[in-house]
Amino acid sequence: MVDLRVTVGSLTLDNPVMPASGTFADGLAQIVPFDRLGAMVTKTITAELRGGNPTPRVAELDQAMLNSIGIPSNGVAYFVQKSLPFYRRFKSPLVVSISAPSADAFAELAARMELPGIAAIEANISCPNIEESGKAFAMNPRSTDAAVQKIRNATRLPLWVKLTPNTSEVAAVARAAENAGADALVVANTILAMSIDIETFKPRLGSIMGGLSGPAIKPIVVRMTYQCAKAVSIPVIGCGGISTAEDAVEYMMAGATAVQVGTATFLRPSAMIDVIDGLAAFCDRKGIARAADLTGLVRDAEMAVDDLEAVP
Amino acid sequence: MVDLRVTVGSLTLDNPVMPASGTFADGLAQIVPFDRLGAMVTKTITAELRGGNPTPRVAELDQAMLNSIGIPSNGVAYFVQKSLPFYRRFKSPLVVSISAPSADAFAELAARMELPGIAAIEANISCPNIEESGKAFAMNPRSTDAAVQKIRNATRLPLWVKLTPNTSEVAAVARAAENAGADALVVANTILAMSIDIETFKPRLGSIMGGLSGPAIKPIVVRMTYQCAKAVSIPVIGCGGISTAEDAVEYMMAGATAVQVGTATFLRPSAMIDVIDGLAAFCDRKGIARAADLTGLVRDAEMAVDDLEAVP
Amino acid sequence: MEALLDTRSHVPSASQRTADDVTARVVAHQWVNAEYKHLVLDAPEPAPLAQAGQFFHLECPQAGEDRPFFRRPMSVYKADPGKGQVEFLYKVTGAGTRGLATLRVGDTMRILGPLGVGFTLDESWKNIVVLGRGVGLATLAPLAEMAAANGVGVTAIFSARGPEQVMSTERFAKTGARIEIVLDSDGSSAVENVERLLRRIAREGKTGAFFTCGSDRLMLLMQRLGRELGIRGEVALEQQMACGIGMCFCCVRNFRSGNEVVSRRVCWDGPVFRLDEAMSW
Amino acid sequence: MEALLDTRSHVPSASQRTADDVTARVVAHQWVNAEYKHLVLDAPEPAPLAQAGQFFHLECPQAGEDRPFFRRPMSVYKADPGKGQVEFLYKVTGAGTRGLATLRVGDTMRILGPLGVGFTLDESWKNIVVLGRGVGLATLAPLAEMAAANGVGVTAIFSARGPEQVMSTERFAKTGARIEIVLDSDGSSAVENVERLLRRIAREGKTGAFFTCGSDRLMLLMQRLGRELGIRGEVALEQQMACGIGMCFCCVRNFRSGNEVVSRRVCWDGPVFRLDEAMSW
Ligand SMILES: Cc1cc2nc3c(=O)[nH]c(=O)nc-3n(C[C@H](O)[C@H](O)[C@H](O)COP(=O)(O)OP(=O)(O)OC[C@H]3O[C@@H](n4cnc5c(N)ncnc54)[C@H](O)[C@@H]3O)c2cc1C
Ligand SMILES: Cc1cc2nc3c(=O)[nH]c(=O)nc-3n(C[C@H](O)[C@H](O)[C@H](O)COP(=O)(O)OP(=O)(O)OC[C@H]3O[C@@H](n4cnc5c(N)ncnc54)[C@H](O)[C@@H]3O)c2cc1C
Ligand SMILES: Cc1cc2nc3c(=O)[nH]c(=O)nc-3n(C[C@H](O)[C@H](O)[C@H](O)COP(=O)(O)O)c2cc1C
Ligand SMILES: Cc1cc2nc3c(=O)[nH]c(=O)nc-3n(C[C@H](O)[C@H](O)[C@H](O)COP(=O)(O)O)c2cc1C
Ligand code: FES
Ligand code: FES
Repeated sequence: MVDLRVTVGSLTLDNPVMPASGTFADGLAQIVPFDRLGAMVTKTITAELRGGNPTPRVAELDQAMLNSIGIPSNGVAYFVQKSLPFYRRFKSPLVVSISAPSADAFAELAARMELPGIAAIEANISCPNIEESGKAFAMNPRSTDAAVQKIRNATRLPLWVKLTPNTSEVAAVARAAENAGADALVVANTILAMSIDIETFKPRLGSIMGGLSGPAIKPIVVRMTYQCAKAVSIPVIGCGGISTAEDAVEYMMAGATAVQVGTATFLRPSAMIDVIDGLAAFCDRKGIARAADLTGLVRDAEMAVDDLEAVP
Repeated sequence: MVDLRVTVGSLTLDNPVMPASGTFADGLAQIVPFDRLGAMVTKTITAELRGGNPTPRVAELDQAMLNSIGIPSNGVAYFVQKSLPFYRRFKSPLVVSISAPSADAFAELAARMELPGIAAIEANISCPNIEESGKAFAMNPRSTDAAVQKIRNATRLPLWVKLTPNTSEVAAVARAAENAGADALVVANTILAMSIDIETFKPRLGSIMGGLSGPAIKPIVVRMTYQCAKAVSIPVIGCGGISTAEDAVEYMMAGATAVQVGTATFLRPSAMIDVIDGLAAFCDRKGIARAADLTGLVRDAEMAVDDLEAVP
Repeated sequence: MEALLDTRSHVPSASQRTADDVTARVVAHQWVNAEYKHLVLDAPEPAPLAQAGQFFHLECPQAGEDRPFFRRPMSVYKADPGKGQVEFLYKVTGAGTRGLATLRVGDTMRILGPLGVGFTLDESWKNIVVLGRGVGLATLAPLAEMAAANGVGVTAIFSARGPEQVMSTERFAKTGARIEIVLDSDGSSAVENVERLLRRIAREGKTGAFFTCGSDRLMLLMQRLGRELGIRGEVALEQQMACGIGMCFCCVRNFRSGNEVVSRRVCWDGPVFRLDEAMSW
Repeated sequence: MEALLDTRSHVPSASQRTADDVTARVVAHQWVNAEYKHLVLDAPEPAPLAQAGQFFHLECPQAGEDRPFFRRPMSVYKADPGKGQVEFLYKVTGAGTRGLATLRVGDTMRILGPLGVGFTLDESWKNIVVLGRGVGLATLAPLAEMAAANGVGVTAIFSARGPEQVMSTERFAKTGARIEIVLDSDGSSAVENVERLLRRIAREGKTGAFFTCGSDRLMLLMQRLGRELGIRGEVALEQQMACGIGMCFCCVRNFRSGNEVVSRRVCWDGPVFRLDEAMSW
């Protein structure tokens, strides 16, 4: 019997598989037994009420999804009254994803999360920072540091920080988050992209650009997971294009302690369960006793990453 | 009859289609009539002799190619003696891609290119800058400015500057290149990525990380092309995952004046010719008289890019 | 920005719903006319328990160049718990439905459902009017049967391009429904004509409620007449879907709710909505 | 970093080559044993003009989960300009060859070739030895026929796991070649045994030149013996390929050239190389 447990900071998860924020909600409980998940992660919530983006909000591309949902939100009060009680029924730890337009607002919202049934906070700092003309906090180490420090000081809950792939210095951002007190990193959010319908000449999304997710982005985010895991000593949670156990194994070998499944759940609602079962089967076949042993297993010892050649 | 000509700075091309650097060489002349190409672009050359990266140098992923070829090069002297005479036979303008480890070295190499048969220089500033601990010049506006200014001062040849997609500020980099004197931008090089063979636990590339190309990256690079074309007034040449005329049309609608075809030529050597023919057919069907009219045709007028929402 | 989410919506909660993702087997799959195919599946529960107006999210096979990524939402055209079957009537449009069209008898596919909130029938109504265009009829057919089973009379108005596009008349006829056909080809489908027809039916006292699907124009007509004549109604809406179960918020549409405009998810709060609250799309 | 590129290589220039990407039609496609398939194609020129040791870059169909992205290199197993045909013998290994294996008679596919530099035969040689393992025989078969056609005698040594893996013996036999079979199953394929065999053939004066393909171990053996006995030779090498026509530089291998180690492209400078310059892989 493979031991699937993994440890993310002070939390021990029954297995390394959980949903990605924004791709999970109560409706899935009809199909997936939430008690089998390593954790539950909510759609990002904001303090205030917010509408979302204009439709069309999604487009399907080849092996990828493009979305500009935005963060439509009923606000934190609604979440606490209506959604939280629902998730409290399940034994898997609940991670609440939060977002705010400034470091202070992030801290305020985080402070409101120390509630029964909330196991950890995932700070979605891939969202725009109004103090940096809308650039995501996670685009550079400085604004990452500012936001994470303030959130860290506002809560005793385990703090996961979700990075953006839309940066040229993901490892430096990862270190900044670690130094500012993050307990774990989630790598990463969607990649900014665009698609045009050449018959109608119209962008496929109502807001022109949006975030790319799904299998197509996996090699890029596996790379970032590898870079971040090398750069920090806190756990990294891999997220991007994971739809099978093999994908999860690849992320873990690259250095991830746990993984999040996003878009795949839209295509196959039971994707997370299949990943959990497949992970156990893989470890079994390979004679790996504990899923945790997969983390960082990539055989790169005799290979020097030749930075000067990495980009052709 | 559709007029396929496009103008890139002082050069008029018979059509907007040309190869991407590193995916084109004399061997293709057996299959593709080079005289039909809008331009010819060489593999990046360096001043000095250079080996390449360890094998395996490529991996095939789903709808994508991962490579860490590096820039094996016989040096500029060999290029001038052996390769240049070959390309002189063809009437399509020859664009020589160059790379160097510092801004000064870039300028020196550029200065040696004012030779009969060379129509333009493509400065591959996506390559590592030893003065910035190996970060690519094109990762930030400052080092882009430094390199492009020096190259600009060293040559009277039309200067195309090839950007990297591995940056969070591609539009700012584009503006820096324009201000420093670039005549056109090529958007973009490959995206840094990684893949692990989970059976052997080994990275699929000898140098662990490499550049992702092919259809999977198209939505990301279309977005960058759009952002760059909005940011500058010099022509943008789109490059990333183009394998059909439809892809080329999408790039042009997003703002590209011309396009480069890379990986697709490996899969279908005649890809560029098919794109040229398909472009004419598309324009014909849509009643568009000149291919140049496709540039920037995307219907985004009533849509405000909501920066604050672009990344979910 | 779209409108704020509707916080007062009273749809069933997650715990009150019973969708599942099951493997179904094709038992029949035929062209109905040049554009529409009729698909009959053997499917385990809860699939055959689907109610009129609910839908399924279908995994569509890849076929040649067509590689549909998302699933495709389709209204249940018929559900038979006795036989353990569900049926769909769909128009072959793009990559997904072209892929769907390649399924052969004996093939299996994943279907997620039943999803969403279907039609509500007030048994106090003696008669209802259903007005559908195109594939809207597929959505309304089970409603007509449910009405008949509950002793509610049905007048069904079919709008179509031409006679070849009129489908399902036999199914409606079997329920005892009165059928009116209006066509583009002879001009009878013009809004003014349909309005005259509806007013006539109203005068006959046969408009206990209005139901519509498949046309913005006709929805607006029924809404206007409903408001004028005090007739309640429902409309089944469409919107692009990724998840189908309320997670992604891509399928929102705006609705008039009191003095506000609110945003609701078609997959979760609908696809059937109050006619008076719907907005033109 | 790998070695520097070989700047002194004397292979034909681009203008001296005549490959094309043509559409070929499957005329036969059969399993030879449990692992290998034999593919016969009708193909327009220049395909059927391929020389022994040259190869083609084959577009492999997608099949189910298998979506090969690159083409796959395959040695020409036979080329017949008279019939306008080319043949391949290949082992079903991964995504590409599994896709290839689904081709049916009548199907068409794109094949790029003939590519690379094939074997050279010095007509002054009276006898040559070809030593192949596995699919290496496929590469060497046309060489044996070319030798026979030029009045050069051939001794062919086949190394294989067991008798079931031995292929193409009839084709070699038809050329009049003498055939020796060494097997893992009875231990006769051990390097020492093959060495004894080669030395015996040398003593018989039948080793005008050595040719090998398909095994690193056997290549090293021939190289060592060749050096000791002063016998020239050639080896056909494999390496992963993206473009197949010298553009991408992914298919490099290192070679000993004088006192240097240089890097050459298998697709352009080879796949056939001087035996004495090859390095273990
Ligand atoms: C609740 C609901 C019930 C439906 N019931 C039926 C039915 O019974 N019969 C039928 O023929 N059609 C029905 N539709 C419409 C059907 O979903 C679309 O025709 C189908 O998704 C088109 O997919 P495609 O790949 O063929 O077209 P494409 O245009 O290639 O699809 C591209 C994308 O747009 C989406 N899309 C395109 N048209 C529609 C549409 N009208 N509604 C929602 N998404 C769309 C697709 O799902 C896909 O994500 C229903 C839609 C909804 C929302
Ligand atoms: C010049 C040349 C001639 C060849 N001739 C033959 C032949 O006649 N018959 C035959 O059975 N095989 C031959 N091979 C090997 C054949 O190309 C591989 O077996 C085939 O590419 C495997 O593809 P796959 O998708 O089945 O395997 P996978 O392992 O899924 O392939 C993954 C990737 O690795 C590459 N690859 C895997 N094995 C090899 C290999 N041995 N050589 C080169 N690339 C490889 C593939 O091309 C692909 O890019 C030849 C190789 C070369 C270079
Ligand atoms: C429809 C949709 C909505 C999303 N919403 C959020 C969100 O609210 N907060 C967040 O941090 N990430 C959000 N994401 C990003 C995902 O959590 C995840 O990082 C990304 O999709 C990559 O993973 P995937 O390829 O497995 O989908 C969203 C993604 C999608 C597709
Ligand atoms: C094998 C290979 C080698 C490349 N070599 C170079 C190079 O030498 N210089 C350069 O600027 N770009 C190089 N590139 C990047 C391409 O020019 C192009 O920017 C990238 O591949 C994206 O386009 P594509 O998706 O059409 O391939 C190389 C790409 C590949 C796949
Ligand atoms: S389709 Fe995902 S919320 Fe409706
Ligand atoms: S395969 Fe591209 S150079 Fe050999």
